[in-house]
Amino acid sequence: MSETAPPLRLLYFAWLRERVGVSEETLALPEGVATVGDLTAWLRARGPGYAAAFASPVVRCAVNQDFATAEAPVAPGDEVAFFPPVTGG
Amino acid sequence: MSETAPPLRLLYFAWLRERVGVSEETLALPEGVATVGDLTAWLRARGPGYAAAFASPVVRCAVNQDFATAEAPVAPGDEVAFFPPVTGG
Amino acid sequence: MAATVRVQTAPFDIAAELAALSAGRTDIGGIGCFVGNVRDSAGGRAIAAMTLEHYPGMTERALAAIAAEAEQRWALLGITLIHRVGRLLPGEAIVLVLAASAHRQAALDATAFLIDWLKTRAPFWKKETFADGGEDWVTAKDTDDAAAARW
Amino acid sequence: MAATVRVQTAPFDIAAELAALSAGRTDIGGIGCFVGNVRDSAGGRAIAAMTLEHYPGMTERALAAIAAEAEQRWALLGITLIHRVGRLLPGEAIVLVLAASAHRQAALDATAFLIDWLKTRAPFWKKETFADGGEDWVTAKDTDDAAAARW
Repeated sequence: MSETAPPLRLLYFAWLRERVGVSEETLALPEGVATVGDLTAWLRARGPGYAAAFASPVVRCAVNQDFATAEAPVAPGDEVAFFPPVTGG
Repeated sequence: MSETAPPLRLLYFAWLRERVGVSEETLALPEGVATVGDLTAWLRARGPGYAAAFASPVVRCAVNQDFATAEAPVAPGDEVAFFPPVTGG
Repeated sequence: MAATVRVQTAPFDIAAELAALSAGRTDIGGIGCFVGNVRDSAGGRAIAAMTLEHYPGMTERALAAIAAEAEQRWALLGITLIHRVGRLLPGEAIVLVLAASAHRQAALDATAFLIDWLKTRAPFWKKETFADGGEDWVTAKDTDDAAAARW
Repeated sequence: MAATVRVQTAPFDIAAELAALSAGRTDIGGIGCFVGNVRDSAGGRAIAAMTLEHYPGMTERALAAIAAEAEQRWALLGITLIHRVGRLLPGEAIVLVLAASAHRQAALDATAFLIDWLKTRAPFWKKETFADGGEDWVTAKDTDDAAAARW
């Protein structure tokens, strides 16, 4: 991974935002993270707020504003959002 | 049938009204008429406009503002309406 | 639950009817609505106007009976049925159905039920005046009977 | 067909949206409509307010995708999807769905489809503030998933 690669943009919504403590952050794609599942595991180990947020099995994800599964690839420059199941309407 | 019995009130709608030529008329319940089917047969023999109106197999009827079949009874004082299948909405 | 049932020649005001249905209420979760309009053609023939005739007295009874049937079938918090009569032009609204409920599925199902039954059980008749000067009574559709029979 | 898709904090004007959808058109036979309101209680607990959060950017994309899917499935002449965000009180309208078609069945089916998919595929989240001061995020319902999966 080049050091000039664009960062990831991470977004958190609803109770994930409240548990993580921020609505948005940017970071370089961590070593060894290639998928949404990898990223989730990496974030979970980052601190108690993240651990609490990602402890729930219902956490949903979108990569570049499309719903994505744990297997979806994550690359530098991506916008990755985590949130609970949606409850609009 | 007593001569002081109240008359039938007959109503015609849509193309039945146009064929019969009137929208409404009153008449004494004819001899031998006990049902909607009897009344229809009696009216059909009343003139060419009536014959044309009641020639159609789709003619519908309401007695006292409730949908009624050919077997429904007709009595002095009833309001009997004839019309095509409804097409509102 | 009070149903509002009306036959009128004047246009209806949908916003006013929605407001009347939900005024002061905080128990309504969803309102289903259907507006029927006069179309500009029928069977490929251009339409200049539509004239609606009805059976005064029986119409109101029939609409009230249809509303009562919907109340039996769904947990509703309000129903509005308004049907216009007289001469209408293409683009004008003919009929308005509103059904309010705590839950959306009941509101949507009741709305579909009300318009399906209204089309087959209320004494209205439409006459089309064509752009070429001809006119004819609209014939009842088998598809309307089938739609009403679903419920 | 152009779909109107909007996320806003302000109330919407249903009459204006209906007028915009059908302005100058004489080919529309029916317009299906659904209005979702904030209810005053949830699970027997009184609600003081509802706060809606969304994912700006993705929301508009998701609503446009849902509208496009409806256009694929039915012959529609217009779609309007408006969803409010921010703090709303019981009795206030949250969401408006309009679907216009030449025929009523398409309009009604598309309306039900649009609200079902909107509830499960658009990134909105509701937080309830209870009259007793507590607050909690609304949990997604299995019945909403089942309703969306029908289509």
